[in-house]
Amino acid sequence: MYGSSMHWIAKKILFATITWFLAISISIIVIVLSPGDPAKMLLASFLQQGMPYEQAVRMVQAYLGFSPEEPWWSKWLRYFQGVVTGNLGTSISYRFSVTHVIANAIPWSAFFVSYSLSITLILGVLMGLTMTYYRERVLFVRSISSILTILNSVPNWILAAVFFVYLGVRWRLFPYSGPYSPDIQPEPSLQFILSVLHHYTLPVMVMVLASLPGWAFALSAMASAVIKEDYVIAAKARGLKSGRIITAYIAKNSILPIYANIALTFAWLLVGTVWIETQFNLPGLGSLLSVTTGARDYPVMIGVYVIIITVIVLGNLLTDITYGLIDPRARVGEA
Amino acid sequence: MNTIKPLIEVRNLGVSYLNIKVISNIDFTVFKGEVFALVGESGCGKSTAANAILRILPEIASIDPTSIITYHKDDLNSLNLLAMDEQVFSREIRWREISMVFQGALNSLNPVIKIRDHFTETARAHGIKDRKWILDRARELLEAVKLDPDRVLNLYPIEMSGGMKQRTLIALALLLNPKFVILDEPTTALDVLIQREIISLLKDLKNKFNLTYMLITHDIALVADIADRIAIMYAGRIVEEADIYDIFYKPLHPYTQGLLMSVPKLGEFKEEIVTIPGMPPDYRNLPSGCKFHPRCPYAMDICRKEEPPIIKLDRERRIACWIHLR
Amino acid sequence: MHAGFIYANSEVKIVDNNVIEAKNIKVVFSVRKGLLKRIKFAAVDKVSVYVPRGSVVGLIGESGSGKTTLGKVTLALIKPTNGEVLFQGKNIFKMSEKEFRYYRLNAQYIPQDPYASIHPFKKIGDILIDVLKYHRLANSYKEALEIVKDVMGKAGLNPPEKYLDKYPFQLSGGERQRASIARALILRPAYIVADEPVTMLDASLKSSIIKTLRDMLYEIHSSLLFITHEISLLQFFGRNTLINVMYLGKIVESGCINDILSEPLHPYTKALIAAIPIADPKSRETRKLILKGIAPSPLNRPGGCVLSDRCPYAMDICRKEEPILKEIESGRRVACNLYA
Amino acid sequence: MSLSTTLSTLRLVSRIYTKSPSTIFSLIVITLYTVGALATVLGLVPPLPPAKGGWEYIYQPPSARDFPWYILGTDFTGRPLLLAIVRGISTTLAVAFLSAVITVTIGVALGLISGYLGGIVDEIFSIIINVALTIPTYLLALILVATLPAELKTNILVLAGILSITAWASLARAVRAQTLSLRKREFIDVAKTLGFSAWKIMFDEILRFMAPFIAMSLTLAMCNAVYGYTGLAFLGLMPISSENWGIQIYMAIRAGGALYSDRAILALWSPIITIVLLQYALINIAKTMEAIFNPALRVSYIKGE
Repeated sequence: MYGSSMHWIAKKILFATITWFLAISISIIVIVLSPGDPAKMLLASFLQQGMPYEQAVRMVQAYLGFSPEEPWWSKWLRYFQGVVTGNLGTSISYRFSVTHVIANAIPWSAFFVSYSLSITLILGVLMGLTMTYYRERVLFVRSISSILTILNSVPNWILAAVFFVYLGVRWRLFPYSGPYSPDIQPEPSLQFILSVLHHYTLPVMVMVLASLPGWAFALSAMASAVIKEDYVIAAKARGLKSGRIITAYIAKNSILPIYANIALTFAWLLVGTVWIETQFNLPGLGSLLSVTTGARDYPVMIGVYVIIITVIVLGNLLTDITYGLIDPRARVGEA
Repeated sequence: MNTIKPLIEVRNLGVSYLNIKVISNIDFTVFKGEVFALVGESGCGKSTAANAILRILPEIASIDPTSIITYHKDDLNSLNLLAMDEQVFSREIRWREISMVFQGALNSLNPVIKIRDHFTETARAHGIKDRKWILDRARELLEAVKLDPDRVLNLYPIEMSGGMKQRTLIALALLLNPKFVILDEPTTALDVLIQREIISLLKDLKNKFNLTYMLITHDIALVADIADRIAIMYAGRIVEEADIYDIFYKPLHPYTQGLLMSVPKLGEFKEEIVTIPGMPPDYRNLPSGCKFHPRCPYAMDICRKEEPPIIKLDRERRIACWIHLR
Repeated sequence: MHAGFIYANSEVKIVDNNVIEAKNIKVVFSVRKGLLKRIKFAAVDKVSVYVPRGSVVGLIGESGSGKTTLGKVTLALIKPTNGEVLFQGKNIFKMSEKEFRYYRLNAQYIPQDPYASIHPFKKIGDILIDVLKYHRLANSYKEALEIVKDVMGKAGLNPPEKYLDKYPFQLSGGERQRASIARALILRPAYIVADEPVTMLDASLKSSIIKTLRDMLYEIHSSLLFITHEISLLQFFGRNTLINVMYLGKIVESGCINDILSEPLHPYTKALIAAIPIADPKSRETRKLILKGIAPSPLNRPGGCVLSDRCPYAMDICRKEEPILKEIESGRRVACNLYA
Repeated sequence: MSLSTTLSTLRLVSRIYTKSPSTIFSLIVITLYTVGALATVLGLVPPLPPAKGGWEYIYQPPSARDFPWYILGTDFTGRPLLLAIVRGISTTLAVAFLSAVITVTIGVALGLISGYLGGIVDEIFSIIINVALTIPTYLLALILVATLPAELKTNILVLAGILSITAWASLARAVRAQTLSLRKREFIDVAKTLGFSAWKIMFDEILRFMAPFIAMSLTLAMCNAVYGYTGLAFLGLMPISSENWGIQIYMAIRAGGALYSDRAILALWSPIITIVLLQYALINIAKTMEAIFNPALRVSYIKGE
């Protein structure tokens, strides 16, 4: 069994690698083939600045890693070579290597996304189970689900904008700009950590509120199906207490089928950072992407894109493997 | 059977689902040490009656306030199960006194926990904390149902065949040494040979652990194999109740007769297939008078107008039919 | 009696007279075991079945015996790994498009589960009319409707007008199964496979549905392969009905039902018949278990005879050599070393 | 379908929509938006007046001038805000609808063919679906829109295409999974023995079974496209235009001083409410699709169970 699990994990890793390779390759090819090919755009902007053609081509090559004169497949190969060797080109606005710029941004986004993800998951499970368990209290469940539906129809960036304007700037209830208080040194001290948590209150609230409804609805849909299953009735007949029935029966059986959705929620939150980090002026991959997009800093844009895809592939792989290990139904084949 | 004492007495039991009455004030008694069978087609209310005894009806169901289910715990204590506090009932009656064997083909075991956990959680819910005692008892019972305890305890339900699940459910039902076991379609959807094994297993266990069974089934042939007394249900009513031999050799109610006739006997080749005409009734729209009259070959005027009461013909025999009330 | 109907007769063995001949069928499946491993096993192993024209043939077996798989092979729903299925003398897997179309319309299916076998979003009337319309078997909607009403009436959906506009969820299990029968017989096929058509229904309904099926069958002179685990149901088709008993992908015994019930030869058949519950309380002590243990999954078939691990009469040779299905008396074949 | 069945179906649908206040509300919202979009397309809505820069023209308070267009005051270009919002409906809905159609067509076709045909086709399609699943639509859309030449950024078809670039993937995966399980159902076996072609089985039997789900997906795909279209504009990736609601919000915060005064409060909240109402209505309508397309639910819905 152990050996077979290792083999299975190895196979999953291989598939994830292929998916990653194809996802990056297809994206790069789509980007260089699109009417807005970055190499051409960059070349045009250099030429506009009055740079001689030869020099402009060399500059583009230096920044992006590929030249505007190459065919698409050669651009793709050159760029991919850079991805594998860790060289993603040079940032036009920061003048640093893209790898360096991105490396500085990753920890912030990692913290922000995993913090929001865990709160979303916990709250979503609690709300989904509550809605199912107290389904006889029609008024209570209806009001929760109406609130969630309304929340579901507010795009996360609108939520961010409204919270920023009102809870932040106008009413001064929470900090609304920067990852920590400017008068604190960024060092591993309690004071620093508290300041970071305080500054992330609004952004995390936005993230959680925007992704909570989907997760809670998915869970309550599963749970209301599970609660009608024979094994739940049988558990009741055996005299099990409702606490045990909720945790080991309803919760476990409703979370497992939608376990894979965790990876989707994760990807969704990661993309959400583009708006939310930007709105609250936080460092991270999202704000980096939106700032460099504004500045037409193509090397960083594509670099951030590649990193986000990589993180998503890793997230999928992790959910996939853990799911196979925790759900007995994944292990037994269909006859 | 030396002295016949009642174990459970159901009086005037009525159950409605969303104001539709599915069990209409039925009475029956199960005596200590017997196998009592409640037989009828799907939707006749037999499972609802069983679930009412264990108080596991769905929320949309309501039991008539006049219903009484008396459980004779011992010579001194008789309890009205329907009047008990839910917590007390759950702790002291469910599974400790009365348990149930669910249909194994259904999804009655939690797919994401091991068989071992099914045993431990059930014992713990009734205040038994001694893990060693629980596992020893589980092993003993699994052996009694002819399973390999060391293997089965570590399996997930999905890793077991239908027959294994059914045996496990039987073992689980006996965990807390109950006196009364409700068997809900215990062989339905199992293969013929496994059915046979389960039946002989149930007989052995009954003698070994001094059990009283109430069998819920639509399979009249299964009843012939194991039951002592039978009540036939139709449209939420008991239409005939008698000793097994009376039912099979001297059926009185036309429905009972039809039911027996429609079952093929092995080695009997008949050109004409006898069937009960028509369809089972719809609860939203029950016929007037006797509920069976639209399908009854002997229906008379009175059958269409008045519902026959259930009367006692002799000591062990009851019937609700105008033909026999004259 | 219905004219033209030939009772199932084991003596009818003229090849031309078989509607379906499945010869030497082997079906290998692979299943996932654990997270990665796949295991191959033979669900049906070198089995032959003949369905004579206008007769009923029974296929008896427990779950895992391969009876459903074999039935589906004769309907071209599963392609066998080995072997051929002849329909009126031609291999259905090597037919031209035109021939296959002819076979298709002549080989119909009545599945087990009345809840999964009818499209839940279509009205019963529309489903039946659609079949005629698709194959242009009616000149007008009106004509199609007439045919549909006629078939529905015969299938016991009376009056048909009441059922035309019903969705499956508005019908009971028995009514659905009647609709399923109507759908299979509307094309007046030469060959029908009914896979446990009444298993999921109440006992009192079973016989009335089989009666309907039998009457409709007689009327259009079709042949039927009746797959079931309840031998007693086949008694409705007469004492000469040919039955085949399957165990773990093999036919272990075949013959007419009367002979098999009165004197089963193969130990598995003996066990099966001894185990059948009978609605007679006096016989309760006569039924006993003959075989040891429980049927292994088709993945772990024993070597030699498929029953060698459970058979009380097993000899050394049974564990080594697989007995072949041999005719031991007219119309009676057994695969057992006891009769070799 | 005869007239009477059409009428009875319509009656059923209207019963479903009049069942709860939120669905009535959603239906009214969608009707209003559709009327607005049609009016714009048919030229019944006046064109926007030329932009007028200068602090005294922009973010004016409501007035009765040119009733009703100045009722919400003026926007960041000094144009009537209500008129700008109404004129934005047709483009937004067109992009959303086109994108939803593209998403659902690709998703259903890939999922259905992959799941039904199986074999090598399925293996290849599965890889394509998996790859597309790992690429978040709005991430790739952001890069593509950012690098796009300005003249293409206002092309409805280009935008719809970009907004659905990988959006079909999750639908394709769901359709494939459902097809795989439906393929094993007995009614599909029966359809085969009845001699129906693979084409008919896929698009009449299986697709019909999934109709409620697909109708719901179409509505939700519109929802997503509205999110992407306005969201990318909010990031400042679209050409500055009065008619884009995302840009109205962006300008109200960045340039209009909504941060510090109430002057631009209408310019901030009007487009927000416009977007949220549309999303809310679409989500509610999506929920009713199950009841419309599934006869079992339809009947119980009407009986009020």
